[in-house]
Amino acid sequence: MTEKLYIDALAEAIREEFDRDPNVFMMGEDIGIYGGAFGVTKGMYEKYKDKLIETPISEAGIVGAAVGAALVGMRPIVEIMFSDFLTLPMEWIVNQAAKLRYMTGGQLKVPMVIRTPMGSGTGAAAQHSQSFPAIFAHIPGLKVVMPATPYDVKGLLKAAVRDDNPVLFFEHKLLYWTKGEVPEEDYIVPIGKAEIKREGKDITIIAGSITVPRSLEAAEELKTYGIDAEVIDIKSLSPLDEETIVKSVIKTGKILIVEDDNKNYGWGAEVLSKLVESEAFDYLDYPIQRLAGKNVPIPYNPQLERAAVPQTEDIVQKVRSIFDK
Amino acid sequence: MTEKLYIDALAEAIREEFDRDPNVFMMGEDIGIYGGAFGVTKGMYEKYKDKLIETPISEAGIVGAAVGAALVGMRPIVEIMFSDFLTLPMEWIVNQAAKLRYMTGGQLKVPMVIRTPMGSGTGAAAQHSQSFPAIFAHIPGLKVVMPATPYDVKGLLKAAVRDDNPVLFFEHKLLYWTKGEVPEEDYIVPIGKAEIKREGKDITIIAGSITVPRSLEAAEELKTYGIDAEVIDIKSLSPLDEETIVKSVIKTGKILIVEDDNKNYGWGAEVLSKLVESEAFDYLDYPIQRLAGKNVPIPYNPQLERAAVPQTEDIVQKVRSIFDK
Amino acid sequence: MELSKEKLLWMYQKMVEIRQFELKVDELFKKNMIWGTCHLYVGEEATAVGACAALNPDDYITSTHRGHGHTIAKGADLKKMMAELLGKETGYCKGRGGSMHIVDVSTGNLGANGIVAGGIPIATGAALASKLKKDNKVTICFFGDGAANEGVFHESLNMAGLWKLPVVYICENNLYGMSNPVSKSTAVKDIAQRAESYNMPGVIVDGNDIVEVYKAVKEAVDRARRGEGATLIESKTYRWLGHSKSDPRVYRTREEEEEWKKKDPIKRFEKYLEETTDITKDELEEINKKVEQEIEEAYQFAINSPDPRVEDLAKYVYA
Amino acid sequence: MELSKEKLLWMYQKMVEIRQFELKVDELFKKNMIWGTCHLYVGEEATAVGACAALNPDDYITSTHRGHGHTIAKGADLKKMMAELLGKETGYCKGRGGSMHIVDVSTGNLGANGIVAGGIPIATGAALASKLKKDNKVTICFFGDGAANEGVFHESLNMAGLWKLPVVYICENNLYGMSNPVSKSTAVKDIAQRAESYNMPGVIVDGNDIVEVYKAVKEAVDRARRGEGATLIESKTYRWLGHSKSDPRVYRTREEEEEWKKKDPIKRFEKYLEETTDITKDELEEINKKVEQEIEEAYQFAINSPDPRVEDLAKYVYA
Ligand SMILES: Cc1ncc(C[n+]2csc(CCOP(=O)(O)OP(=O)(O)O)c2C)c(N)n1
Ligand SMILES: Cc1ncc(C[n+]2csc(CCOP(=O)(O)OP(=O)(O)O)c2C)c(N)n1
Ligand SMILES: [Mg+2]
Ligand SMILES: [Mg+2]
Repeated sequence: MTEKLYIDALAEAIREEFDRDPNVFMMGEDIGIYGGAFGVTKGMYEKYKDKLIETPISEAGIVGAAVGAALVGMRPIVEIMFSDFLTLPMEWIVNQAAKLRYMTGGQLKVPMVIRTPMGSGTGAAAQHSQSFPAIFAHIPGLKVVMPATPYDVKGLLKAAVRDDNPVLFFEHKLLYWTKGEVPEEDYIVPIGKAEIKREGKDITIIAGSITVPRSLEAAEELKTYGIDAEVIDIKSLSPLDEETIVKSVIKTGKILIVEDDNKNYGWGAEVLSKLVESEAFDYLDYPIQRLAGKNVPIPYNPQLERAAVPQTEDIVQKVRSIFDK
Repeated sequence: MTEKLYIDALAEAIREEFDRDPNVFMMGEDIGIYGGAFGVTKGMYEKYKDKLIETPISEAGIVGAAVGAALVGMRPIVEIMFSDFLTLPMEWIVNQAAKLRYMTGGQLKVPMVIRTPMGSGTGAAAQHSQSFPAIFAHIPGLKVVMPATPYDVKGLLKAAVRDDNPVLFFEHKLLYWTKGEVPEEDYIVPIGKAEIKREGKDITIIAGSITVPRSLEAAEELKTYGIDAEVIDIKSLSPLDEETIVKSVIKTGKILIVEDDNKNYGWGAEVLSKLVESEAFDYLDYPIQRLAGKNVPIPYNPQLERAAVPQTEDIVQKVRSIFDK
Repeated sequence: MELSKEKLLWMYQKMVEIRQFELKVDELFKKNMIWGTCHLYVGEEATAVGACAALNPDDYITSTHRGHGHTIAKGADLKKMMAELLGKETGYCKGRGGSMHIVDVSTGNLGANGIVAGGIPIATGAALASKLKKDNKVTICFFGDGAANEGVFHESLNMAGLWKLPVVYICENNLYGMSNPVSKSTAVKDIAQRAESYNMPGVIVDGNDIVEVYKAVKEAVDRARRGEGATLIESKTYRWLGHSKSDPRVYRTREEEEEWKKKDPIKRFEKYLEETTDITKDELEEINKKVEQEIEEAYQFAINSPDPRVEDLAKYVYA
Repeated sequence: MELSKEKLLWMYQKMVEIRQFELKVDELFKKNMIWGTCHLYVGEEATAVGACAALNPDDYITSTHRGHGHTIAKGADLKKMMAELLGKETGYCKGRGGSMHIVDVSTGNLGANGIVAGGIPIATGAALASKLKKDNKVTICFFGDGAANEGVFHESLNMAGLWKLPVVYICENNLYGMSNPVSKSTAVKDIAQRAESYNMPGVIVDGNDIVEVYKAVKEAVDRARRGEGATLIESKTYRWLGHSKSDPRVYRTREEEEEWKKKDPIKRFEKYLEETTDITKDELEEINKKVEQEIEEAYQFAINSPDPRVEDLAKYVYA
């Protein structure tokens, strides 16, 4: 294992999948010599010229073309520069990629990955800061993941490329420059599995993407208040790993769900609902809590922007309030 | 009051708003002499030629243009032929209409209505049968309604046209030919208000759109099992009327949420979560239940199609199971 | 570009298959035996068949909501098509898709599409794959005049023009998109003119003349296969029936319809065969009979097939 | 189309305002005093100013992610712009929007847009409104070469061509969309050529020649106001700086940049004024000084303005 940046682990996964399977290629804007808006493909152009299809600014056409390529045996990875722009190829994700298998009685399959940076915290304002995983998780036929660590981003990207279904792959921008251990050998992280990132006995914090490191930080701080928090990284919204979260809740009896996205009709609502409907419900000794973003577009001003989504200190405070500490 | 069809009440509302305000007009495909795919504007063309802008098949351009027209003082009503096609103008709904007010610090407003038929039950298969209200309810800046009766469709359409915000207006196809009382005089039904459509004391059924008549039917049948169900029509997902549902739940102690849409990450999850987070939680004497569509694209075959979303008998059965009857 | 007798007879048979299949479907619809809706191809047969005649069996096509014609022309099994329309487990899509979603991968048919212009980027992507894989395949993309105003038309043709993809875009201009005449939907008179915006040839053909369609498409397919890029072909034609079931056709006159029925592509091809080949009336008559029987067999197969099991509702959501 | 001295001086001043404003913003960025990102207009000033000079004050424009130039040309207050960039409550958007969302309704500016091509249908809709209201206004829609490959470009121009809307589409072709040269993004050489697909005139202008820009836009605006419909104008120009902050510009050469800097639209206009009018060097010098001071005042205003209050986070979500 070596320490690597999230962005480097991701780039490695792409290169290794390029090398492994001649049908894997990538499409996107400015992914060639420029290396992509966030630099994920930086330095790849020389070696992988043929694998990097640099496109016009035509998100619908790009994703639609990726669907077509996938139908005839390719395994495209599409980079959408900001996840906010997923509005443009929505049709080709929701009505085509997600449904072609079902509508054709299993005749077709659409193995493709749409990777895209999401989230606020960079001052990019309302049209460049959203987190849309919840929307896509609602659509049958899609898989939705949002890896939080270098290990997971590499393993999940590989799993996504090898999956025979369309996978939406959300990378929080603030994670790109975070570090973590990454093995040298080929591995995958299975789609549909959550993971206990920190064991604890007093409360289960269910987090995803950027709220994972924030929750881990919060958990450290909560120790000083005598609270031993378990932190679960949900990793995959669809399919959702109910088993892991139900087990944890049975152990701790308390839950806080922490979302980076705005609260109303967000993914936390489904996780909460699944828990209420599960056997874990009987083990709860406190009402399930959600901590999520405010129901506002992301503002530009940095103080407002910060206040729009849960920060580490908000998690600490929320958990303390549950324990009256 | 006269008995009217849902579709006629809706058409009346459109005509009356055309007459009331010179800035109100409509855009959409085949809305002229053809009268729209479902016949909502049938017979309007002669009198309202100038108000009915018949467009090319360009959903993104249409909605984007409606946003532009709204910014300079018009009040467009856009008809999107099937709500499934909302994927195409998604950008102009989610990143433009919903956010322009906020992003400009209140300088702009976007008074527009997007009306669209949703839902399964007509054999139109997966790309013409979806119900997307949950997705739009997640987006701050949008309002989302789904009237279930002739009275409500007329009153809510008027409220939507007069609202200064973008309103997504979902009409279930199977409701168009249902009947109900509609007053002669001008009235509005406020956006953001739920309504108890049937009083009861044993359980609260929270329904929306097509599941309202189905729940009412189910409630009648449940009488024969000695169960007195209260039925709430949620009407508006955003803003959500928590007060009305919380009160009802405090009274009955039991809840069943009935959605026509597929379950995972649907609107029922948010309603459930809001209830768990509310004071109603302490009054619950049974875990909250959701009855929703299966997590599948809508199939073509009629038996499969019917099985994909909750029918009246499913509601009856589910409630009976709660009471062990 | 000489057409063999065998090929000519194949073309004739496919046109007749489409015509009779569609008329049968129309009949079943009127008897309420088909669920949902359906867009029939009667009157436009020459375009689908002329175009598919220019392809190899393993070349690709993408189709539209009005897809039965393309599907039959590419070689589909009428039994499985009819079974699909009746929602049966033996249908192409196991009853899950219905008319707007028929796909037949075995004949390179990537499928109908319920979304107007839905197939345009998909075809473009299939062609991109062929270029990347160097598999020497060509894709034909069928779509309507109405579809040419969707944004992806522009985005896709730009990419195809830019990358010289092996794809032939065939715009079936049947004068209307649903109720909307082309003059009210489209700023230019000829959609083929838009080819210039994408640096590809634009060609107009008489869509009711199968030989003309075949020749133009063949040239475009050859060009694509040689690596010289995409072509936009506009095929001027007419749909005889309503847009979908229950269309009272208030947006056009009965006279206009009659005028176009006089230009029946099948009659016209019969005349062509009579005048330029030694194919006899009897041979054609025989084909008509054979097809009639085929259709009846397809219907019997479909009607006697089982429905999918409700327990299997959630099958095929994921691969 | 004679330009009065007053107008010429106004045009000069606006160009200088844009240039100096952008250079100040660049400086503040490098000092980490501006949050987020920013796309600067240096080198393209003649297009925004020449175009807006052809409009009435109550005509509309829509702008882009690279919007400061259009906004200033349409008459915005530099103080409020600078305050917005610093995220202050006194900014145009009360600090909620930042660079990509500056809107100034008081000057008919419907706003910048963070979505490439986002303004194209919006401008089209504003023009549709003008047609419906018969208010005799014209809308100018600015966008880049990259935006001309988005689907809504096609959908919008088709509607504008069809309905003869009072809108002038100005494509600022600065040779690149981010890192992508036009030759690799666009199947045709001249984007103006695409006008033919929409039955409207397509015009190419030297975007660094403000008088040429003005004349072409004026003609198009007059045409639009007469009810004769839309025009597509392609203005060939160049952005001097990186696409956004921290762009190492690996996709183009320093030589190319130097070549274009020689074509500085401001210098060129100075020469024009010198050669064809009696405006003196001193007058221009004075304008430069005045603008310098304006910029400094804008900066002082912005830096001394309060931030929005965090308690007001949820203000302005709904009207
Ligand atoms: C995106 C989208 N918009 C609208 C529709 C509804 N619709 C189905 S077919 C059709 C007309 C299509 O016209 P054209 O492309 O000319 O094909 P034709 O029916 O004439 O063969 C319309 C509007 C749709 N299915 N998809
Ligand atoms: C829909 C969308 N896709 C991609 C981007 C990212 N992006 C911002 S500006 C830009 C390049 C735009 O090029 P052009 O239209 O030529 O304008 P220029 O920057 O050259 O002025 C890109 C790709 C975006 N903001 N919106
Ligand atoms: Mg047509
Ligand atoms: Mg550019």
